[in-house]
Amino acid sequence: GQVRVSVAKSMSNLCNNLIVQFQEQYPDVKIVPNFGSSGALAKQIEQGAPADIYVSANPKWMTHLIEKGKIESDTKKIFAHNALVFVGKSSTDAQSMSDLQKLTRVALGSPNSVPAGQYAKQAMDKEGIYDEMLKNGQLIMAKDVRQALIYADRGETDGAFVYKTDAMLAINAKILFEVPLEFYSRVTYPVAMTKDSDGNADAKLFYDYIVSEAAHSEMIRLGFTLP
Amino acid sequence: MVNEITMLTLSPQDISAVGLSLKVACSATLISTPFGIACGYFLAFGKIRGKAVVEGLISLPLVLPPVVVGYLLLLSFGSNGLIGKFLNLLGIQVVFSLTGAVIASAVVGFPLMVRSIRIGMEAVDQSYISVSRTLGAGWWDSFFTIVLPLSGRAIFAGMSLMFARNLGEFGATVILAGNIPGVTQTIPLAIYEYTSVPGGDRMALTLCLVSISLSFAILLISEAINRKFRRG
Amino acid sequence: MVNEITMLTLSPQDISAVGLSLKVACSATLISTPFGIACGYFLAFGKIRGKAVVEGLISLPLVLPPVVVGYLLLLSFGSNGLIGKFLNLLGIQVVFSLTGAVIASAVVGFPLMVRSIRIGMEAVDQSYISVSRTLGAGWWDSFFTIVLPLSGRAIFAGMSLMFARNLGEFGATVILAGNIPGVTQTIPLAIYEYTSVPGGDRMALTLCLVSISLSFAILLISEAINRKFRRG
Amino acid sequence: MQLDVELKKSFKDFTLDVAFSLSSPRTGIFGPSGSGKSTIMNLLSGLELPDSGFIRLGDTVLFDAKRKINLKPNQRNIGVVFQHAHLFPHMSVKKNLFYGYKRIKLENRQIDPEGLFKVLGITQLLSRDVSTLSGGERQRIALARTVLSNPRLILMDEPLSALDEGHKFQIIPYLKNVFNNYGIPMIFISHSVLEMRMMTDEVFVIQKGRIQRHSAAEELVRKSWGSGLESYVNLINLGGATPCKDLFRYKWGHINFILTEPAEGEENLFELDSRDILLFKRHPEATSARNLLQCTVTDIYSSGNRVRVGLACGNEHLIAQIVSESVRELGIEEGAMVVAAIKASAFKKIF
Amino acid sequence: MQLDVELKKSFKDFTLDVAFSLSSPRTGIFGPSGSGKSTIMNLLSGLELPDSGFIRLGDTVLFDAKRKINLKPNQRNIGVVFQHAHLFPHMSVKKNLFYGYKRIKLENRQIDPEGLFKVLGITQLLSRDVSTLSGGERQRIALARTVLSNPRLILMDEPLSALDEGHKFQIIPYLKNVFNNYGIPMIFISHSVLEMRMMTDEVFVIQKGRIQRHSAAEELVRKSWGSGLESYVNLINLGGATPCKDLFRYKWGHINFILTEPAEGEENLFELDSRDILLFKRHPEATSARNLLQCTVTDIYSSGNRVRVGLACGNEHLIAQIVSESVRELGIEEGAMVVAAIKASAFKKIF
Ligand SMILES: Nc1ncnc2c1ncn2[C@@H]1O[C@H](COP(=O)(O)OP(=O)(O)OP(=O)(O)O)[C@@H](O)[C@H]1O
Ligand SMILES: Nc1ncnc2c1ncn2[C@@H]1O[C@H](COP(=O)(O)OP(=O)(O)OP(=O)(O)O)[C@@H](O)[C@H]1O
Ligand code: MOO
Ligand SMILES: [Mg+2]
Ligand SMILES: [Mg+2]
Repeated sequence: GQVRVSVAKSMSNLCNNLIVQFQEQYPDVKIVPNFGSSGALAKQIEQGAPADIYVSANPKWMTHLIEKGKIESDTKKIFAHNALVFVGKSSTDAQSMSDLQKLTRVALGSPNSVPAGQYAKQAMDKEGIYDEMLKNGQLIMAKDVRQALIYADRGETDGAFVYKTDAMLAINAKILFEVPLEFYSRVTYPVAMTKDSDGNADAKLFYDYIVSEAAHSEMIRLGFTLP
Repeated sequence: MVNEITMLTLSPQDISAVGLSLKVACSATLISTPFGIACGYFLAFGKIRGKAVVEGLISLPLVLPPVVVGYLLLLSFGSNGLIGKFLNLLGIQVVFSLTGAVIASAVVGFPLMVRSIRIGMEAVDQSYISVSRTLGAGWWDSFFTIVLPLSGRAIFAGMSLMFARNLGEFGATVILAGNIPGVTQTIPLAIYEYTSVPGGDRMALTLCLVSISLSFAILLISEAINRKFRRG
Repeated sequence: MVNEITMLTLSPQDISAVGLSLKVACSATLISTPFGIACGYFLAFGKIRGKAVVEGLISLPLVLPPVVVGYLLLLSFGSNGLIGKFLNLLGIQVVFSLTGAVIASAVVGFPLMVRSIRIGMEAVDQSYISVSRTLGAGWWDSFFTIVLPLSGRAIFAGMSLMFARNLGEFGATVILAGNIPGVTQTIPLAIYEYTSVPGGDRMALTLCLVSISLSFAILLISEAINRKFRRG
Repeated sequence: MQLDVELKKSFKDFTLDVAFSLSSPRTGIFGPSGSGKSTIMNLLSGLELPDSGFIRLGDTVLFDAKRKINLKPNQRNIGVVFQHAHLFPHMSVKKNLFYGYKRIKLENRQIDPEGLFKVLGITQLLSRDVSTLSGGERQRIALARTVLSNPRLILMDEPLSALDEGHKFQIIPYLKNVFNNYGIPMIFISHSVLEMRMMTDEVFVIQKGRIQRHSAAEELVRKSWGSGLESYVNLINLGGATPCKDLFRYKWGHINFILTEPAEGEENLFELDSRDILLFKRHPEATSARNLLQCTVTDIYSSGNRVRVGLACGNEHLIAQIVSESVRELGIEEGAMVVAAIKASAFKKIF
Repeated sequence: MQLDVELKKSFKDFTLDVAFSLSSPRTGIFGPSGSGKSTIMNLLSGLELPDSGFIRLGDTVLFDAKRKINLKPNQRNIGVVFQHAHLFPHMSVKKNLFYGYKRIKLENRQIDPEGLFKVLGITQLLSRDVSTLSGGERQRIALARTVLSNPRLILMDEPLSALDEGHKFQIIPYLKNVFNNYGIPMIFISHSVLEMRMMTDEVFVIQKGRIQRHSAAEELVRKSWGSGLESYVNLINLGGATPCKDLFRYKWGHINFILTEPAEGEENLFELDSRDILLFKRHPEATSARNLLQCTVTDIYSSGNRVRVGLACGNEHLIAQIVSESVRELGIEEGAMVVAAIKASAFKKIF
């Protein structure tokens, strides 16, 4: 049979690898992934686009779909966790949150639309620097994490808040520090089966596989933390 | 990025993306052409008031961000949408299918095609149409034997413009058709996916170069056709 | 979405986005126009070989996904880029500034403008230029008094096409200029933010309607100018 | 053919309001620029919609505002030849020619294309590119294209006025041949008196959208006299040429003319300016004029200082134009006998 | 004005290779279509670049391939009037007229626009829209536009050939007036013999890109005879008209002509077809011909069955064309006396 998986783009790498692993065990099951931003995927599902499993990078969109009755709510699980880090050139002098205000520019995902940006805002608020930095024009909003990373990587900004998994894509930029866990609520990637998947045994099979320990080694390799 | 151009190889998934892109751009262009010709004709020759409104509507996909266009298309063609419900009855699935990618591309490229065709049709001398009518040609006959050939250059220009635009279409496609490797993942979507893979930039660049070559090829072909039209 | 149209209000941030969009679209269009005219002239009258290559290069931003265009612009205009380094010396900051948004819009809309102008210039009878030269007009004089006025309609059409495209430009702008409310957040970027939040659709729709009204206004203005040109 | 027409059509600052019936197969519509000639043609052919009225061709109603009948141009079976040939630029000469022909039913294809091409002298043009044709050639192709579409009536809207004199007279015999050979009635629109005389038998004169009068084509010229500068031109149909020493003899009724110009065929039209006829009271002796005709003065009409003298020579008629002084000197009056001297070179061949 | 030219220019299948010097202020370039006339004009005016050679106007070098001198069209001070008027469609008539004028230095503005407009009869057109002008009006505006740009030399590339006969002869006197009044030298390009005779004094005949010969304009016609159909046209300059009963008397050297046509002014050009001159051995008695001239035959040349007889009447010359038979009958030979009879109406006014 066929399993349609809507995967948040920040998980595409992980998901692709998991699909390969899975199909070694179940060569008859065809997994059809669809990559996009969490919001776009949610809207597609809301409008009845075919999807059996939704892997989101943003818990809000999962909640939204549950409210709209598109999700088998009892299948909602935390799939993986991620950590927020601050990346930048090695020359950038920033070892902790308290150093940020000295920097000229810091990139982050737009807190309105990008979860990673929300976490970053939380962290900066906690440090009490967000509003001032925003007012001073020190904050550069990106449309997604990847864009924030590009800015830091190319030195357009002194640094950027990104997920640990994204930081591994950087060519020039290094992780300058990990944001302490107490500064932001935990980064979670929820996964759930949709109401549309009703009775698709293969979908259940894949769902069970990715939330099982079989997926753990790959997650760790790519920098995720386990649920 | 620049120092990594050395090795340009395409993965099987890339090749399928190139194939899909070609398929989508070609189908979207070919399917839109009759409608583009009809709209161009109407805007050039139509005598009804409110042409500006029609023109405005046709230009909408140009004005709105492609993502919004994609979302509006999703609303219409989704299984809850008006058109979507109807098409579902016929067993046609638009969302997450190549059909969807074609529709998204067609809608986004349409205003460009229509503008080009309109300009060409405005240059067709009405007298030729009159002559053909008095020679016994009905409206359609005259349209096909006089209007179309005489605006052929403009039509081909419009088609090549639309084709080029389609090669780069991302926003509307990703919403309506999804980004499904091997099914709806065209070149721009594949490029998008590469940006979340370590070292994906080089592969993205390779795909860009493929896009550019394709568009150059189309440009040269359309120039050649133009030259033929100018001569004949 | 449809049943939510009832209340259309704009937040202060939205209003600033509309203002920025207008600023960016107008500046990009006006700044590009001289270059568009120059390229259109070259493509229409130039006698050098390899025009197809130039045309291909100009069309690039049309063929590539806007996000890629934005990335390439970032490479050039960023602080490590060739042009960026130079501009930095002059104290000009392109990245994360309105200037960047204007450049991104200008680059993306440019191919559309040039195509339109080129078609118009190709229709200018060379003889008028010859006559003006023999009447004592130098090249520039002749260009300004003959070529420009005679291709005025096409130039305005190209400008309005570019303006419309700019209103919808998202991909390149967001990369080069960032999405900074009040500084570089134009309508499409604001719409993007709204659509990325559950329940933001109504606000997004309101902004879409603003965009549409703006483009209709431009369309009507350009029609009026056209009519004047046809008469005069 | 019987054509009955009653039409009204208003433009912003022009109103056409005409009613006429015609049965002559060679009818002219004559009038100054802007008088509404082309408008009539557009209405007849269905290219424009009248405000009211009707058009009946034979027993087919082509248009009737009251009965809401309005045949499309392609259903009217009316051919049109425009001032400019409007050859389709994207087709070969051959494709142009057969455009209408291919669109008629097999059983209606009564005209033999080969024959027509020969009549029009365009056989050698078939393989040419449209853009390489001269003005006269283009008009002949346009005419052939229209004739091949087998129309019941051909409208010609100043088909000659875009041509220079040379081409114009080159094409007229072709036109006449076609209409004679194929018996297609036609309406000829022009503002040239000479063209009217050559192409039509009766003429409607139109001015400011209204028909002013309806007369024989010849009348047009005689009556139009008084405008001043033009002189009357005798159009003389002569038979075949017989060489006669180094000149040529032609039959004109019972009389022979000696001309310098040779001609092929049995029917030839020559132009003889009324001012080229010299009148003598008595037979002059040695003169370089080759033709001396004994004539009777039939009528005399004058305008300003010029007088036109109608002459009867056998059964044929001529008009000479002289100055009023000569009338007195020569004692010209109705019934008087005079000798008309015409140089062999005074005859100009039209075709 | 002295113009020295040596030019080569090759196109794909055409090569122009000419060298000439000219000093006459009214020079013609005459040749069939495709012979390279317009190419010469384009090279002279700087619109096209010669492959090699030089152009010297007076003591200014406009172009010299060896010395790498190539003045731009706007630096050459050469005006051009094209076959089609090419009035700028986006400007008013007035703007068109002053386009060149505004671009010359104040101290060089030697021509009074008002006067020129009067000479060309375009004063009342100034406020008109360009698109409403007739062909003749358009050409006059184009001419005025060029003259106002104060050129040292005007090139006219078939300025009349797009006009019909009526407009053509309407504009020629204007042209002549302008060149007489303002003393601007000009080169007139045409393939019409008549235009050449009227507009120029000497003519270069060009064929296939090479100059064939250089001769006086009148020579052109006499020598070109033999092609057949055309008859020689005498161009006769007459003085002012004196009314004489209801006709008009004009002075022609010591002789008087009686014409039907009136004319204003002291200089009038009439056309007299050589075939309109009837020759008699003895003075005919009563005749409708108003002009009887005692002439001496000066020369005789013949082609086919036609003979042209040169006649001397006082100090003036005429050419009559008759048939060879008449030559025998009338005993015409060099030195013989004949009587030439010309009808008062045979003269056609050109201007
Ligand atoms: N479509 C139209 N709209 C407005 N006015 C028109 C239209 N067609 C013709 N006219 C006007 O009608 C009048 C008659 O035009 P028409 O073309 O019939 O004249 P015509 O006799 O054919 O003149 P010509 O000899 O110059 O061809 C003109 O004054 C013209 O301006
Ligand atoms: N730009 C060009 N490229 C190629 N061939 C050309 C070009 N310009 C002129 N020719 C050729 O040069 C020849 C002479 O052309 P030109 O226009 O000088 O003739 P012309 O004497 O002015 O003829 P006409 O009386 O028809 O105006 C023609 O055979 C033409 O095809
Ligand atoms: O995958 Mo996202 O919605 O761009 O964080
Ligand atoms: Mg007309
Ligand atoms: Mg020429």
